[in-house]
Amino acid sequence: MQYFINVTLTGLTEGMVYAAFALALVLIWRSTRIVNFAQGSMAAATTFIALALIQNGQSYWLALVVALASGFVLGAVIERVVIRPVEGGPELNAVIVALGLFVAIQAAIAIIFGSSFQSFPTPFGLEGFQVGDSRIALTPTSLYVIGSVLVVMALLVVLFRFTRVGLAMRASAFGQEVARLLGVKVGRMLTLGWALAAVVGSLAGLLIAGGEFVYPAYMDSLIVFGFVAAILGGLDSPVGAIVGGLVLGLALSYVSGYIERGSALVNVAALVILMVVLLVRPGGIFASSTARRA
Amino acid sequence: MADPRPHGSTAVTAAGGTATAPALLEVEDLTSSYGPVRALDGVTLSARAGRITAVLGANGAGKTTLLRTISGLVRSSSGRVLLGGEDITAAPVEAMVGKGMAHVPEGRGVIAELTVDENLRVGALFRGKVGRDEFDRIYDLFPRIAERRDQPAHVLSGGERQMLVIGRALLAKPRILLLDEPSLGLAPRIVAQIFGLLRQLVDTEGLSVLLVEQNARSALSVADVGVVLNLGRVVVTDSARTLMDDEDLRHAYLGF
Amino acid sequence: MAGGRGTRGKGAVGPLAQPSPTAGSTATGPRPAAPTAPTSRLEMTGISVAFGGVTALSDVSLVVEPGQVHGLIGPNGAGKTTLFNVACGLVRPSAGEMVWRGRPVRRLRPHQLAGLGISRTLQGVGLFAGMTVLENVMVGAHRHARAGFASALLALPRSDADERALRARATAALADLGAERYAGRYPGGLPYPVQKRVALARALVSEPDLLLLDEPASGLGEDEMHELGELIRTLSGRMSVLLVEHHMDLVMRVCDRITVLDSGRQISAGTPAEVQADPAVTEAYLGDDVDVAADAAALSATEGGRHHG
Amino acid sequence: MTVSDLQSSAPVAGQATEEAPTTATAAANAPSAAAAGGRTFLPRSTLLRHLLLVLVAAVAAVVLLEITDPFTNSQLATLSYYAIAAGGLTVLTGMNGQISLGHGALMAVGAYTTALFLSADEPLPLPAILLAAVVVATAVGALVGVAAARLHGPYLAGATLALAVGLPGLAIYFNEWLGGDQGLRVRAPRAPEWFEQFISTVSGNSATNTKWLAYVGAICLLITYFLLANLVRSRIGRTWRAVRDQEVAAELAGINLGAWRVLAFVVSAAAAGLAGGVLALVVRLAAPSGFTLVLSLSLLTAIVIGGLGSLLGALLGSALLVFLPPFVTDLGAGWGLDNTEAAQLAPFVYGVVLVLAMIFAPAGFVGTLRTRWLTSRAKRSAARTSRG
Amino acid sequence: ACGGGSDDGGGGGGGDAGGANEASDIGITEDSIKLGAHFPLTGVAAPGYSEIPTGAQAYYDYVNDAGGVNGRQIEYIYRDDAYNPTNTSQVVNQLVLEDEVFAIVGGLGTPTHSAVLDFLNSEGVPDLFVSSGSLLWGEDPETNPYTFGWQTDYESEGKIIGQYIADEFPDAKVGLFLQDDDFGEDGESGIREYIDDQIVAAERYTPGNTQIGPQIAALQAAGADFVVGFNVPSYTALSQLAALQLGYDPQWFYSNVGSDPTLVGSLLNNFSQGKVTDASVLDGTLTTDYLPTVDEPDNPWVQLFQEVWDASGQEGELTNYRIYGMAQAYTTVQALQAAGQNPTRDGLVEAIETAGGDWEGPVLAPFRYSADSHMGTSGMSISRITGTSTEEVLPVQLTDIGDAEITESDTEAATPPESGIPDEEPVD
Ligand SMILES: Nc1ncnc2c1ncn2[C@@H]1O[C@H](COP(=O)(O)OP(=O)(O)OP(=O)(O)O)[C@@H](O)[C@H]1O
Ligand SMILES: Nc1ncnc2c1ncn2[C@@H]1O[C@H](COP(=O)(O)OP(=O)(O)OP(=O)(O)O)[C@@H](O)[C@H]1O
Ligand SMILES: [Mg+2]
Ligand SMILES: [Mg+2]
Repeated sequence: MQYFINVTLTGLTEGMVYAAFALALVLIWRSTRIVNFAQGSMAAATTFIALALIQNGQSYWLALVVALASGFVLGAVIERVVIRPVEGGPELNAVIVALGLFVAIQAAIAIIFGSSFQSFPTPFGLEGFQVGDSRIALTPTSLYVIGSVLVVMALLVVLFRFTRVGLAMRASAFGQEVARLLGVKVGRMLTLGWALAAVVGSLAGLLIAGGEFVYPAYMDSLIVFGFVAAILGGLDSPVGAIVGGLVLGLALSYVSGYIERGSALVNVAALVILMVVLLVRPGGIFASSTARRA
Repeated sequence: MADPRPHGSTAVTAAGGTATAPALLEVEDLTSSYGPVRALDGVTLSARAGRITAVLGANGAGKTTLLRTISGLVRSSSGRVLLGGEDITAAPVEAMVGKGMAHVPEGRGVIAELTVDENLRVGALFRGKVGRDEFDRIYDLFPRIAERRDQPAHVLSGGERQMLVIGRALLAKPRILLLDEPSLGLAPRIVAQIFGLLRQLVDTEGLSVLLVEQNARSALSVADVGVVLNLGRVVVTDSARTLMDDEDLRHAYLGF
Repeated sequence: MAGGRGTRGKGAVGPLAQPSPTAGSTATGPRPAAPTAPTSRLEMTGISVAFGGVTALSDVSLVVEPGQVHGLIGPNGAGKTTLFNVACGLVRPSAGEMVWRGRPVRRLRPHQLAGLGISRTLQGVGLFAGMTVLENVMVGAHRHARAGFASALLALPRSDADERALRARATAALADLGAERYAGRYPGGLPYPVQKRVALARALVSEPDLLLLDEPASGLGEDEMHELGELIRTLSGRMSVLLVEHHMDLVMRVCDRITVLDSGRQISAGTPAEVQADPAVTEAYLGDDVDVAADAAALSATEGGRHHG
Repeated sequence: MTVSDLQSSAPVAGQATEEAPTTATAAANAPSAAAAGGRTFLPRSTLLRHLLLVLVAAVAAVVLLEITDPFTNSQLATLSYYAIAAGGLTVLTGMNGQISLGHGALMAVGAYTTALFLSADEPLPLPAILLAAVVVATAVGALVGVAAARLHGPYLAGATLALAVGLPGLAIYFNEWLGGDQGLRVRAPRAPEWFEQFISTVSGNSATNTKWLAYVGAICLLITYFLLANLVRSRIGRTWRAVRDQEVAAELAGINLGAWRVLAFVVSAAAAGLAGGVLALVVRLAAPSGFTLVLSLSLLTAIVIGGLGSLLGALLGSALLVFLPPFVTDLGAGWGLDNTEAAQLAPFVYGVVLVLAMIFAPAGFVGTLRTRWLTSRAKRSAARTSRG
Repeated sequence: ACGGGSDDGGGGGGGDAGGANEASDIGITEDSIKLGAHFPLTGVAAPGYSEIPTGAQAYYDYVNDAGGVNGRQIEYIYRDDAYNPTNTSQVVNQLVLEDEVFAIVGGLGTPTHSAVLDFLNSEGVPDLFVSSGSLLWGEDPETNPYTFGWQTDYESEGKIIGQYIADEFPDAKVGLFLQDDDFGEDGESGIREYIDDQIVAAERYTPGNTQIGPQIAALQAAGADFVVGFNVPSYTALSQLAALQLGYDPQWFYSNVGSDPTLVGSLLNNFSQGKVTDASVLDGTLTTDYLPTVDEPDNPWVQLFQEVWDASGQEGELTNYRIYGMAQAYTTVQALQAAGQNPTRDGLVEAIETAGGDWEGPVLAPFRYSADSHMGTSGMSISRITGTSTEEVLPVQLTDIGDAEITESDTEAATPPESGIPDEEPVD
């Protein structure tokens, strides 16, 4: 029983990490219709900025704020400089630009910060809570992660559902020309979308890094699982990102914990889960209605 | 039955007043191209305040391009566009609606992924806070889309989409409305209703309309002034009445 | 419906293995044999469609007699396109039945349509942007293709011959509509009426027995519309036509019978003259006595905040 | 109908756009042979024309392989498997519009099949083994294709991405059979007698194993491109493009969307399987770490940079993948960077090149050239008519 | 025998004794020797491993400054394979065919290096001192005559650990935490030779999957109070973290690969800004050694390597990875010296087979090189981590794969030569 609880809790925490990453993808998708494969590298970049500050003796919280701010700037600059020229073009071109950024930023991090392991602190404890006479796999740090992710999700839901900016961002994403004719400052909205997504991505990067090793490629495995989580939930839905992340995190934890040599099956399991869900719902769990065809 | 014009006499009075009304929108010697294709070739025209100016011409004459160039979606290679005396040739597209110009593009520019209501709200975004009642009046005008207000716009029928974009443009409360083939795909009753509505707004509210229509007959029946484009050039500008009466001209350029 | 199966190429796999009902008669030449009088009849009875809570069609019935031009009119959102979609298998009706050539058609999938001898144009144009006009039309002739995957893979002469045949068919169809000079062009930059003609050629090249036209005249000028009318009349010598259109003069001129829908229900049916005389139609659709003034008054009540510069 | 009127009334529009739409697929949209028509200097028969091209390419390949040094030979062998897989992906993504981030996994299937067959005590002849690789990969591709046929855009991307990381995981789980993380070592068959004779008569060079593998790769490449080009230029290719451009219209023309999507997947999986087989021979190993996501993404990159939808583009894009990183590394070393710095420079430059290429040549090498050419042709013909 | 005697030392200016330097084989010129290597310099495996070649480079620079080997400067080219066998095959092709190196030295990784094993052996390129403890490199010299292992293989390591547990912790319930590949497998089979019945659980993780909570929880649930990890360093940290979460506190024993106390220890100290762990979590953990490590600043080898590293002027600290690279470079220099004044590829292999077994150097146990075996060093010591340093709990044990006995080494630890550069006799 305790084993089950621990496996579940591990899955939950890990799922929230996937969800954090998925949220950033959802945000960018909703605001620019681009799947940002560079998200991981961008987040790694800001995490390294935070790390540099922390190693210089600054507090975690200051580093967090600076990282998020630099995420905002990085996202905005990237959108303006390299994404803008391919926006509205064939969608694959944006994908390739994102891949190029992914590779280039990661290489730049290695060149600037070196490619060795470095540890990244967390402001909260790493020891599980005591329940009865044993500890469970839920730590103050995991609560911090879960809490932050839920707050971000709530903010996103509010942004898109209730605010004028959210509406303008979606309009810009779906119909640039129409939105422009209606007076929406489309360029600014796209930039804002990237900037905000980079902030969320940076937060995800920091949460993931907390208490673990960082190195230039530390986000790589998350890109895959984060993307899978976002797709599972339905790329358009912030709530879906959370649900997708949790489903994935829990499922993978059970596979890993209850199948002999299950750790080797984790990637396969992700594939199977995704395929099963998409066969039933080709637009993800929280897909909006299917489009009218003629 | 085919004449949706509500008041037979309107055109006459309007045409009579054309000369005196001030030009709200002036287009001077406008030229624009798609690659090697010159779609507009030195177009000069003006749309007067409180008038409906119909731009007519065969398919491919450059009517759509004219509207797109005016609102900045296509950049002109030469010429000027003035709105109320202000040079807006180089102004960004998104500034136009704030200057009082609403452009309803050809081909049902709904944002398919947003709901009907969100589509309308996007149209009102630039105005800041807009009361619910204004939305309700648009819905009253087009009850078909009212029934669909919380559904994504992609489920709408062709004509319903057209209603949505026209309603959305009205919500912007423009000084001048650029309409690109508003009757496309609309039932005759709705066409009549919309044209009648335009006439009403022009007459009572001083709205100005630059109307591009394929359907020259019904366009002229509601318009004050007609401008005929051919191969990207203005070939005739005259009062709608005169154009209607000039059989040679109608045969030559308007196909009826 | 038989006949096609035996003529399939040896190498045919998967998608190429669809039955081709009219094989044999048309396989040899690109042009149809001398037009024979159409004999195929479409009956739709009691069709109902609901999308979520919204009823788009309820209990609609119509019959398209062989060689007839049947008009389908009605206000926007009345369900005309939806009825087409039912006839094409794009939408499953919740009730009702469709009988084609005397046989009930159930669980129709759109791609089977061409094989059944039914063609349709889309509201708008729906051309393939990345393909030349000729290729666009050649796709329409898909069901006449004989060479299978294997001969294409190995570029066997059979495949070339097949391509030549399709090409000839497509060229002929374009020529019929006077659009052959655009054969090598891409649709994107073409004048709208030309695009519409190409779309029509694509529908006609498969030599259907029933043609469904969804607003073929929208966006056309008077001249083109007139020509379209003539064309539709000519076509009816070879096939039945079901036509959705908002241009009343066209509809009245070319249709043999007309069905009028409003809010998913059939409100009138009959000859053009009968329908035109039906007050229900006038009220719901034609709108002679629309109270425009009242509508406008409703709106102008909101005009308080208008920008005046 | 009076189209003559239309034409005369719109001479400007008449010249309108001889050019293809400048989408990323600009390169893909060369009309099929029958639809293009009118080229006199090449045989009219598709078969003869393509065979002629293959012959020319084969001669060029022999010349290239014989005048270059052994290392370039080995790079060309590498190029061949990238280009084979990219050619298949061109069919899927370029012609049929289905994005796949998982072709590396299908290559893995081919590679493992090859490795397993070669590990037999008395292995089958090489062509049979490569054929087996194709068959197995095709089967897997059909399965994936069926699952993927209903998916669109990012959902398809996500599913194939999961495939890319998931499938190689099976090799780790079934380690008894598939060698686990360490993989299966491949003992590539040695060059046969006739090959040595052939080389010594052609160029007098010695027929090393590296050279032999380069030739095997080149032969597979030529066969694949011959077959793919046949498909592309046939009704099959046209149907794929129709499905890509306008689903509903295609369906109404009698095209079963699902089946044709699966067919595209199957064809591209077959190419990926062959590519995997060649990879196994050239790399001499089939191991999960050889089939990372990076491989799948590189393939996609290659076809987009080269010019989406064009086989020539796929080849050029693959060449970029193979030749750019060592070039940059050597350049870096030339500037006095140490080996580590030079190695880190390579991915950086690669990434930057991708970004710049997409900004400045959005239609890829081939697409951009094609657009240029068509535009200038349109200009010329416009000039001619205005004179006339 | 080593360390003395010969008067034309490798360290001094070369070339006057046995005649003139000649370009005796590919990669050898009158005044240079070209060596190649492949390492993951970018990507997921780069952290740590990418430091190894910098260490080797530093040592070669040091030797070159002292005149090189027989007057030849060592030119060391290492290329990036990103730990992807496909790339390995390409870069090794480049090294062999384009750069025309004399030998490949220290290529890293089991799957990566397996991709080039056949190629190097069929081309007759000496493939020295592979940086991996797989049995592939030395077990079968007949098939792979040009390939030599270097570090202690994982199976022997497992045996030594197994016997130690059997002797010292006979009542322990042992859990294994294994990387799911040949590394974990070989280690497990070695351990099981001694304490099969004590093992209560064997949990495997797949590299790349960082979620190992379930595995650690399973070890805890199985009641293991002694956990042996055959894992890479990042998983040492992850396993410590997971155990910390669960309040799981067994006796840990990490195999050599996974225990870099400086790395892991300092990391863990940092993890939580001292909030949870003020002392190293690794305190009291057991591990094995076949090389001196940076936390032994008094060790003369470490002092030598520190000097070499400082002299090289490269960025960064001296780390255990760099010591590894330098030690490997040291053995390489020994081999080159043994190959004689005008070495050939075959001569080099022969020299290692003949003399390699006697070489002394930083490694704690002798190599097993002979005509029948190309396995690397044969033994390890066991030590306990205290703070950031280690104390030996069991002196160097020697063994071999299969059912070879474990014996205690009776030789004294070697000391570095005065010059810091070996001075081996050429083998004829
Ligand atoms: N995006 C484009 N690329 C190339 N040529 C274009 C493009 N859009 C329009 N054209 C060409 O420019 C000319 C003018 O087109 P425009 O759409 O302005 O005509 P129009 O009068 O609106 O026609 P319609 O009545 O068919 O809407 C036509 O010849 C058309 O083919
Ligand atoms: N997939 C769908 N989901 C929800 N509602 C739909 C869907 N398709 C159609 N409808 C609704 O069904 C009604 C009928 O639509 P349809 O397209 O058939 O109208 P139509 O008669 O063709 O109108 P128009 O003349 O404007 O093209 C419309 O109100 C439309 O909003
Ligand atoms: Mg137009
Ligand atoms: Mg309709």
